Amino acid sequence: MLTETDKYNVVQAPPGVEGSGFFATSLDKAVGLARKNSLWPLPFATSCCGIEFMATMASTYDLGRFGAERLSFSPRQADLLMVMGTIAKKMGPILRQVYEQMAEPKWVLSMGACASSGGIFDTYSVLQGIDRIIPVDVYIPGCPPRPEQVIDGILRIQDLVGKESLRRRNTPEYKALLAQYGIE
Amino acid sequence: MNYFLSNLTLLNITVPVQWYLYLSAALFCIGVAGALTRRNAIILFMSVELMLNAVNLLMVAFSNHLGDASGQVFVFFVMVVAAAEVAVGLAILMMIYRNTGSVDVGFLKKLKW
Amino acid sequence: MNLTNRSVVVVKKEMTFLEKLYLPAILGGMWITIRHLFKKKATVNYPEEKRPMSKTFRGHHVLKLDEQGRERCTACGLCAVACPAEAITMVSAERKPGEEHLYREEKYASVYEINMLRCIFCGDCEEACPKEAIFLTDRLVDADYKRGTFVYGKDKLTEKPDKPIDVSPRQTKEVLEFKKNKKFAHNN
Amino acid sequence: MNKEIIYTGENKFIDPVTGQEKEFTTLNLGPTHPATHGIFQNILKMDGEVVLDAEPTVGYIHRAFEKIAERRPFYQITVLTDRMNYCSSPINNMGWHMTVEKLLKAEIPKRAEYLRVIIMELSRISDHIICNTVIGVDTGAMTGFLYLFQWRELIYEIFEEICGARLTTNIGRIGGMERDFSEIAWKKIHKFMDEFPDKLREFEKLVTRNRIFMDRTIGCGGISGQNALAYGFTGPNLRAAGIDYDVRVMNPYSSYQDFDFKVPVGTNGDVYDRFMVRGQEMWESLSIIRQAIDKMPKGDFHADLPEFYLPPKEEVYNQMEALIYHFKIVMGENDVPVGEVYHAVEGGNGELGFYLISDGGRTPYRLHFRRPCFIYYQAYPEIIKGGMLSDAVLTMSSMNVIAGELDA
Amino acid sequence: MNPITEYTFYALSFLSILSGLMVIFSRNPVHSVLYLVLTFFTIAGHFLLMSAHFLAAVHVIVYSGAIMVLFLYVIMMLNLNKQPEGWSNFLQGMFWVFPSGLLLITLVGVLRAGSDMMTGAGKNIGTVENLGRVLFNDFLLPFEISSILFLAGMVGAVMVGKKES
Amino acid sequence: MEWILYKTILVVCVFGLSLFVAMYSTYAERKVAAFLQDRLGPNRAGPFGILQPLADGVKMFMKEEIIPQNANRWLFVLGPGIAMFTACMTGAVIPWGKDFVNAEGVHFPLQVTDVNIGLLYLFGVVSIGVYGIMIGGWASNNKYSLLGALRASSQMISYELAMGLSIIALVMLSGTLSVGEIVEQQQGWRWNVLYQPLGFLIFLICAFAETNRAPFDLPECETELVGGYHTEYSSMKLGFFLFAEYINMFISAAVISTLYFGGYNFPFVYKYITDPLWVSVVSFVVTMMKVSFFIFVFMWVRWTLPRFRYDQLMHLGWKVLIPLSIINILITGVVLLVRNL
Amino acid sequence: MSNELLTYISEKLKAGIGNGLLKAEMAYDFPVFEIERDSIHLAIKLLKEDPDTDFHFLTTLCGLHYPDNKGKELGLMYQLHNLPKNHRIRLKTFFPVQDPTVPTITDLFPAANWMERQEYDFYGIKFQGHPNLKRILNMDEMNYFPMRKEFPLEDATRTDKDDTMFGR
Repeated sequence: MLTETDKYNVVQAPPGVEGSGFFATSLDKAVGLARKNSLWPLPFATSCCGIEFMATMASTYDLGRFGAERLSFSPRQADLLMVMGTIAKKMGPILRQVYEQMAEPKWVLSMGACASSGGIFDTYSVLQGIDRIIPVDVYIPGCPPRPEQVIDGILRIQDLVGKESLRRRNTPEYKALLAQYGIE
Repeated sequence: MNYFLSNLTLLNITVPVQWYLYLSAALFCIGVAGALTRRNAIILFMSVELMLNAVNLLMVAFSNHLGDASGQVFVFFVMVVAAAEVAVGLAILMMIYRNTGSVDVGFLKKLKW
Repeated sequence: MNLTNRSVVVVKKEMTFLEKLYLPAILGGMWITIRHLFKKKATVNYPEEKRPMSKTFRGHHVLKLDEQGRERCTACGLCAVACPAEAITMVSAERKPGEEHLYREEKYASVYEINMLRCIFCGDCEEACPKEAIFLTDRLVDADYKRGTFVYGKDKLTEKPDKPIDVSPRQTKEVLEFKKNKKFAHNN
Repeated sequence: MNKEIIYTGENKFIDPVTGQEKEFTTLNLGPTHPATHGIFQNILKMDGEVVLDAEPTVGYIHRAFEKIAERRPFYQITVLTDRMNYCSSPINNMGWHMTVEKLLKAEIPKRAEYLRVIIMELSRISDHIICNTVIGVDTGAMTGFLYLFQWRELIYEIFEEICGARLTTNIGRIGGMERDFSEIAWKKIHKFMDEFPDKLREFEKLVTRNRIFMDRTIGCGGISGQNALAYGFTGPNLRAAGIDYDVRVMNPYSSYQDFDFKVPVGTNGDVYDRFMVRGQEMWESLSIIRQAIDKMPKGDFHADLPEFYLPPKEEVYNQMEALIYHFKIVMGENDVPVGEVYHAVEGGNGELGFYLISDGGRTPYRLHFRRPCFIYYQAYPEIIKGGMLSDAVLTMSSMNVIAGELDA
Repeated sequence: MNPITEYTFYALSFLSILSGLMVIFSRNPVHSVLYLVLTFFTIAGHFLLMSAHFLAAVHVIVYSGAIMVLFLYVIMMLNLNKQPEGWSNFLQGMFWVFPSGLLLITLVGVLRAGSDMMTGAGKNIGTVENLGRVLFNDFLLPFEISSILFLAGMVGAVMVGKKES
Repeated sequence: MEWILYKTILVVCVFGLSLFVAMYSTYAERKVAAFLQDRLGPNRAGPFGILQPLADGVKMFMKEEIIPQNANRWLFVLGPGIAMFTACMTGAVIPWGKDFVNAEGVHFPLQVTDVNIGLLYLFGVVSIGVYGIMIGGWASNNKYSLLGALRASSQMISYELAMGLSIIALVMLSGTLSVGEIVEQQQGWRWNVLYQPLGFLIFLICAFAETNRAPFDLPECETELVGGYHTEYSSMKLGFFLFAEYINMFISAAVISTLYFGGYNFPFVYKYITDPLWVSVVSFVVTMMKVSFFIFVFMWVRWTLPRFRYDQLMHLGWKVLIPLSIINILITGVVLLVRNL
Repeated sequence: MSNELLTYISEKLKAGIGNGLLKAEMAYDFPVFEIERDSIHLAIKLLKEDPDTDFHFLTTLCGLHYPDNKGKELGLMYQLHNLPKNHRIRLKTFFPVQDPTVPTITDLFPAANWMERQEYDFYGIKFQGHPNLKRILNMDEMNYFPMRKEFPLEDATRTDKDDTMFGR
């Protein structure tokens, strides 16, 4: 694994201001606001949903309005892993590796039936939902979802991002969540 | 920073040329040592560049000392020669690498392969 | 190799002198793009304004009630069979006396669940339904945070008696015509 | 550099030009590389920027279509075919329907066939839009992609109006269409026919005669006609190599013989040829649609196939007989002729064949898809050998390899 | 003598010697190149100190901007950092440090002998005009010859680097 | 002492200006791209998405720093630093406006320093800039990055030559290496672009190449090299690289407008304005307008043209631009000679 | 026309491989020939290289599995196409599941390479002489051949399905 996981560049709360002290929350808010308006997605597009994602990026829907038009294909630079399309069992380890290579804080959006649950492909070769290997923050149903739904999903993610405390990524709960997936 | 550099002109006071003698001697010797010790042809090359630069430094120092621009003009020529040398040298090096897969000068003693 | 007499070569690979100069094509391209700078934008500001969607769009399912607010579904199971994703689960139950105002037929689905994450919105269930009970609508299924929330039960699927969902655009003219005809028991 | 490259060690090879031993580097192109729009992996052996060899790995979205098809009744296979070449799923749908109709020896009314032609040609346009604009994106010109995509969006709207979905359409039924085109759909089709040509012309002006683009694409990733045939190329990629094989002309289906259209061909099968052939095919498709609209016959939009085509809903609601048929069709209990049949349609990428063996059961006994992508993608290493990395990327996008079709 | 100049001189000299040493002691050729670039920068600094502005700029452009980039390019392209020399070789090579050290001592000794050369006049000889005048009057022939040499070098480089086909 | 204070303030101002313009160039880039593509572009962060660059900045600042394990730590950090540093240094010799002359007749130049070898200084700094990319790409220990670094360096070297040669013609014309003087010579309509159209074109193309902008964005070209030299970078180190690119673009635009488009000169304007303060302000505004226009040209071209291939890029540089610029020098020389006879 | 083609090609084949031709019939649209495994390569070579037949295009190739046909459980279908004349034929060959080996035709059609790998992947048919016979779509670690009829389709780990009522 390439990530140095012991080094999180997350601002620590000042001493004495534990919990939801005023300073912490307003900083949280500002940073959350910034983060949510600058979600750079990593499109992990494998199949049909990828085409619909193109439609979302295109002029008619324009994901760029949310500050998310800069696709970063390098996992290091991405904030949002958008898994779109069938993830076969052969692909699973790669998806997981991409997730592990992403820099914290990172979010995962599972778009479409195949990625979220396997959809109609209840077969020996298809992973029945990517949440078996990586934690997912938002699911979008549909096969493929309409761009409207994708934008809805992004808005949900934005909500999540905006509300997230800066310290969440250091909390034991978060570490437990990752440990559940066997990701250190 | 820029201000500082530009205003050095205004000070217009130079250092004794002797110091430059020592400095360039030291640099030259470092170059010699590098050329003698390292077997990587590229490092060797760079040591030669270092030696040339030591000489450059000295020439500028003397030119400044004597108030004669010829020294600086010579530095100019040295640069030209160095650039030409590097271009040809690196091309040769590339060929050597292409043919032998190594830039170790020890490898070249055969002169024919 | 010419297999048909219809073939026509469409490629011209030689460049004229002007084309070799790069500039005319580049300037032409830039002229095209700059004109778009002043055009009306194609973007729909989605959450605020919505793009008109076809009435026949296949989105969120609805379990229709009949005119008297009774569930139409009789738990025949055709939709579940027709579902390529096997997303529909139902448990049938006998209607008890006194429940006639709730269920139309003697049998009904006590549990009717669609796993929206499995569902591919192909519309086969709608087509398979012989009782006008399940329809897809042009509403969209919301994104959500937890996987478990996507199993939609009857609470989310059944239409509210006070807020009927109009599905008539999805039905053929003949069906609508037929529904006007009061003499068929099915239609009351 | 067509000479065979001899590898002499872990990462050494003999340069065919100089005959010296050299070191090569391996570059892992994919599976999540932006150029591999779908998902496949190429391990490139590179000498600087020059590609010596490539080893493609596929199967990253293998979904076992052929296995699923053995477990699903005939009508449910339509949704599977949707997800094969998802850029032009209606063609797949109709190919499958025509295969079953061939098995059933069903006669389809002309109107249904014409409606199918319109839909198929629309989806061919949408397929070629994706491919051609993505070539643009891979050469770095993003803008053309966004211009044409607006009109692809309009095609989506037409499909949505006709069948209720944008991309994975599940359009049509065995025996015809599930419903006739609505007024709005016709209006949108006319709008598309009126407005799209201008936009297509604009896109072509943006790139086709631009020297940067021409330099990038001409002579890059070329393949000769003979080689292309040997590698099983079909469709635009074969036509770009100069062989005018088009299933629509050679084995007309769905009344394609009624229409007059040209088969555009290229010369040596390089990226520019593919680009131009696809571009011209869009124009031909437009002309076919126009002819179909003009000649649209009156009549029924589906065949009389009581064993397979669902009876009208109003009859299901009140006639016992219709209800029984309805049940039988949905449960898949109807008798199907025993036999085997192969039917091919001209998909977005070439001959899309369905080889169906029926043993009379409710599901196919065996259903094999001839997926054009799968077959011609194996020539990819051969094609890119000796080119540069950028050529490899462009070649990949110009071949229009759709991962869903490739991996089945 | 201005103390600022003096301190600058000391600092630059220290840096140049240090980085010069690092050039030959670095195990990784890329590091060597970068240290050499640093050395060149310090030398350019010295040039500035001696009011040879033009020369300093040209020095940076030619050496740091072109020659060293070429070196770096070649090293990166050939991926030479993977070929460390063995330590035994290195130690063997270190044997040569003594002679060069001796050379240094000798040089310093010789130079100390005539230790009277104090600073001269800081005339403004480093300007572009002045240099150009000298270059194109007194040194016109050498200039032309060197340009021919340069051309020959370029042609040679192209010829040597070309793949035989 | 006041002199030093003034210069310090000026340096800080130029630095801040570079940063600010670069920041808003990212926003402008997204907006321009969007408008050229019939889209709206970012409009959620603040009114019209004005706060978008801030959001990006804060986000990047708060992101986890990843240094790949087998990367060279030192150089990995050094790379973006050099890129940023050199990008910021170039602004020093550009005159941002006419000198402000106060009542006592003391000149307050709007140029950090007018060294007599200003052009050479520019060149020197620009030629060092490539080290940032090379070091960063090499230290990442990633093949894509390495390829990007290699492409960057060869591209830089090749196009610097043509750029230098095109400038030489300009220097022959103006007879000085000082940027300030070159601007002063172009009063009114006497812009150099009118005397040096070919040189300007060559310079413009080379400026595109030197700033790694499309159609010459091979070092980072997304569809081939993922992210090129910055593939492995995250957080603010990536930000530095991106920022450096935009600062370079800003400076290039400034250099183009100073050298070829008369810098702060604009016909007829200074006839009517006499108040020294206003002269300075207007001249600054004029400069910035020209700079903005060229920044827009940079973006416009990027979102229109396809990109070159590596060998075609080299071909263009060595076989087209360099001969052209030599011809340009010849023509200039002949014309000057004839005129002086 | 198809019937003429059928007789014409059967004669050609009979002349070439003799008893190797087991059956020749029309199936719906194409002539279908069943050929002994040992002569399949020869038959295809013949059909390809004979200038009269000139079947130079391999349309597709797929595996078949009939578990009930003892001794002939596994099969292969080849579909050949002569483009200028627009003739299409189908060849079949069957062999026991215990010995699933067939000669490869990659030497005749490069296109057969991946098709054969796919059928190896699906059915475990071993193509003798294939340059690179390994799994193509599935993972290399897979230890069975999923398209054979006895193996289940479903992923055993699916949890969100309750098929007590309508399960298949």
